[in-house]
Amino acid sequence: MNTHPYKPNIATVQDTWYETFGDRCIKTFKVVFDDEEVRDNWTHLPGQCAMIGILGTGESMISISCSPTEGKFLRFSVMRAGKVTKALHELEAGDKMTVRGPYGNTFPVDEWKGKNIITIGGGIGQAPLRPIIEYVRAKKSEYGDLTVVYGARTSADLCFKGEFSELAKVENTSCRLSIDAKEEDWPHYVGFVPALLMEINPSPENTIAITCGPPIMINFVLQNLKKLNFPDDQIYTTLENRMKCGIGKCGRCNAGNLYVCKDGPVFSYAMLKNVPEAFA
Amino acid sequence: MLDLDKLRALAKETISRDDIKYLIGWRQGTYGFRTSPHFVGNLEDAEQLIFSPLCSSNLATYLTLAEKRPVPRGAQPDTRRVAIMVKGCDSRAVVQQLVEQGIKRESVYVIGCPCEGIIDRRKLEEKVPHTLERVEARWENGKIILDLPAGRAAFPRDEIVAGKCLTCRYPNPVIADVTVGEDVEVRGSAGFEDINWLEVKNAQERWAFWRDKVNSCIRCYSCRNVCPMCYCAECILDKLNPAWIQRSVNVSENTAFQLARAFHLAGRCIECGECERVCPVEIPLSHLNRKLVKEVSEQFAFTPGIDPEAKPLLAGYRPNDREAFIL
Amino acid sequence: MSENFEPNVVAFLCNWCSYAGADLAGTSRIEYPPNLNVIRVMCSGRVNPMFVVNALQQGADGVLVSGCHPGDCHYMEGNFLARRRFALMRELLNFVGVDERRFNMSWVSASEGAKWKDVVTGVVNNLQEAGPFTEFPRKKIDW
Amino acid sequence: MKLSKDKLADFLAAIPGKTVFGPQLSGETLRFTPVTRPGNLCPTVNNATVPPKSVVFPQTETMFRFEQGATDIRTAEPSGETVLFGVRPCDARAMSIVDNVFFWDVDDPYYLIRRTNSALVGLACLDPCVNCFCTSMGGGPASTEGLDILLTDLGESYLLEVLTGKGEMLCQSAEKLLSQASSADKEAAKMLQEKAAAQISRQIDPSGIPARLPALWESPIWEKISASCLGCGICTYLCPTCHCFDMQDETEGEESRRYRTWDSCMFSEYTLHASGHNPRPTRRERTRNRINHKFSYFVDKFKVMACVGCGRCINLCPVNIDILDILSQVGEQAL
Repeated sequence: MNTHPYKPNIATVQDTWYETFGDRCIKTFKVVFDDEEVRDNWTHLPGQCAMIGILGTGESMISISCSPTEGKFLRFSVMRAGKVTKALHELEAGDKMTVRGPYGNTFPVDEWKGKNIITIGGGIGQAPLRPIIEYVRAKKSEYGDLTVVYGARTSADLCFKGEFSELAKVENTSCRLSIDAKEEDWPHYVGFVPALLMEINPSPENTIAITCGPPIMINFVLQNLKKLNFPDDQIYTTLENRMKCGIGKCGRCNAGNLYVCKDGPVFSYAMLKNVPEAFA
Repeated sequence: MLDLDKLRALAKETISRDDIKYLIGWRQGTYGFRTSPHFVGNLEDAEQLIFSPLCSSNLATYLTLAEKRPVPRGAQPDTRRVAIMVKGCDSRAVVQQLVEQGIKRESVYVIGCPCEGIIDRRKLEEKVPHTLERVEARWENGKIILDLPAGRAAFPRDEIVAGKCLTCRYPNPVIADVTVGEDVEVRGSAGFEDINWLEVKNAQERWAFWRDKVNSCIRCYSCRNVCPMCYCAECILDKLNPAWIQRSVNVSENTAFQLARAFHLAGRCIECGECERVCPVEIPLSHLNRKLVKEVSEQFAFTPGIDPEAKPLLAGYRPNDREAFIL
Repeated sequence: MSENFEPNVVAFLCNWCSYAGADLAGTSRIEYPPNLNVIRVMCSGRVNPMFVVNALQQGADGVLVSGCHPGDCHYMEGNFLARRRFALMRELLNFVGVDERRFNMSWVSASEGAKWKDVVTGVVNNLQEAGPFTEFPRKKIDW
Repeated sequence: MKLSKDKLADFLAAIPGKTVFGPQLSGETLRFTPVTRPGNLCPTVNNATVPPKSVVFPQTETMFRFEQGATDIRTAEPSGETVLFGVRPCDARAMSIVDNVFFWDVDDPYYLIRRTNSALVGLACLDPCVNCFCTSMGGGPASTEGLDILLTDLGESYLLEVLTGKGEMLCQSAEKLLSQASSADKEAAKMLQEKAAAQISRQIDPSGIPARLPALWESPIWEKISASCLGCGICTYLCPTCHCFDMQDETEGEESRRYRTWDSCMFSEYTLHASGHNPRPTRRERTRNRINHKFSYFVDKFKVMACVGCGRCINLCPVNIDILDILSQVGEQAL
């Protein structure tokens, strides 16, 4: 068993597919650890991240976009942006990548039992939200209503497109999708996510709101959640920053006195509102 | 001798103008022989302005270093000029930036300061160690006068000025909208005595010399950052893909780094010597630049940073350029 | 250096002249030393001086940059620009103590198969004398 | 105990199986490098330009090796024991401060091995530099924190104070070279140490700084302080308490490695996201982060300030950005 904090585990890509296309396309990887012992001992919860990479190229911190309830594999949805993610996008089924982790804290899923959950995502920001959606869905009886609000610039930019119609069929679950500008044959909302949130007008009563997306969207969603009278400790978000070590040593991921890799990535707004660099 | 009151009056007049954003000059540092770049935004700031043999920084760096924050929607960009105090060598940096269109002539207001030589802090601290009290200095009759805590002391200029000043051919600013003080005599030698001794050694000896120096480089990049001519938006040293130079610190990468840095200044280096002054591990970086200055001058009869109308050396050619080295 | 030292030479050849010249040498069955690793570039003006430094770092014992004769550049002035650049780079390398035999530049046209042979033979012979490049290759760094 | 200076070489030679690092000229400046000839040691002049952190936390350190295309990862555990000779008390204290980072939550395996396998022989600082302010930061020219042995230069000999078990082990192997120190020797050393402490003229009371910094987050002082900053890495690379690093992969032929190398929060790439977004876009944010990290965040996390007052950043900053000046501005600013 590998206990070395910097030594990655080798994993094999089982399946890949594109979520979106274009210059900054998003590709999803389904991976399985090569070492059976690692596979069996791996435990993660929604919200956590892992350092994934390619030997000889480097590593990137990517949120795990599947729930442990889905099976003994991991899923990562990666946007093609920098050196490592560009190299990752070259990988196909059967190729090797490295994974170490899981890193960071988790959504407090036990605390939330019995509560309604509303997730508000934008663009690639849906990736860290997907595991909590799947987790709640798998344990539906333990949680209240689940509302998924998700938007992107165009319908082509939506991730996990195929999953929402199935999801909407689950009892006490609703899915609201949005795109920024009108498109033909688009049956859902047209406009920005914060506005859609106001239209849905969720009650803060016994409800947890989780948001993730581009900084500008997060800012407006937070403002709107405050308008909807959500208390600070019922609002959650996940942060991201550049990371290298993942274990609170290399120093770069701090927002104020918090290390995003150790103290985060999941934070309640109650915790973040006094952290100066949180939304920088 | 420079009249500080006149300088400060000029500064006040300058920053009061509507077309000036701020003025970059020097002020006394926090201790000893230090001075610091000084950004004069109001009349009060102008009172701290100085110009003395201790004003080592080449302020032209700040013309390209200032980050451009996004202009808020609806707001007009601030197109006012930046006023900048320049010594002879610094003025050449301004000219070279103009040549390369790194800055526009209408965006700077140049205050020329003829200079008789800048103190090399390391040389002075060897003679006068442990000086905490702030010291003022001035040029007087070919000497440099220092008001030391122990009393006034006069040093022969050539003993304590930086190496670059001993070979300086342009002590008077080559570009200026206004000049402070009188023009001074050119005293620097036109030769390359500072590097000739190294050139005459054989290749093994030269490498032994450089290996030792380059080995101690800690890659803090202060030589690059302080250089008024290093203003690329993205430097090849920072590029990771492709990684021209690995981030690992060893003789191989350090040598590649120093060769890249020096070569990127070929035909551009204006010999302000800032790279060498700031190097925390005292690598004689000027030697590399001076070697290229020498070659540029001998092979192409070119001196950068003199003529704002000139063309960048390596962006042009003459059909009859020397090519004896080509097989 | 020993007689049998076979230097590793990285050659940047311009597509229009020198590469064709080397090709002609080959098709004309002119024999020349096989020590070259040829990298075809569109123009000698495309060769960044950092290519030379990088080649030395990565294990080359010498570098050859070859382009069209002055005036014959496919892009009018690429080789003129390269000439200035490498005139300086050569001096800089030499100044830090890299043997001047390690950096070579030549003009070889598409019809000069024989000249190509002479250039390569000269470069390789010189490098055999100079020996392996030991100053700053990455290989020497103890990881 | 006492060690005669002419027996120093024998003392160092008597340390069995350990590599001795000491301040020696490397190029033009002092840094801690393996001592091959004790005559090359320069322990009495100013402090080394590069702090001894470079021995336990090398600027470039291989983490593991692998072959291109293979999946076999061979970690590169550091081996061998070291003795750091001539460490200044400020730098020794800095190491115990950095320990906090590398040993919180998960131990950093590389640092752990190097740190456990090294003994620190300190040398009291009898002629402090102009910019030393160790006494303000909780240390002093003869502070023993983090040291295993403290030497005090008595002219012809060193007074040797053994501070830890590790220090005792070192002395055992050289027992014959040591003599008993008289009470006069101890008295003399104490006098010299006190004189040195009194010689430190730069002072500040930093106790209020951590509480003031959050309130000054949006203060215009950061704009002013950072205006002249060049964004180079001198202040952080040469700081004995700065510990940030970058991890990169490198390939030479078939062989590859992942290594770590010092990084600096003053570089713009440090926080640059792959998307192009930078949470600290200008030198203002980066300077503010550096000061906040040392005097606020670090205190929040580890209850100690990440500054020992060695004065290197003041001495070597190209544009005279003076950390004491910043702290006094922070202290004086109206909240």
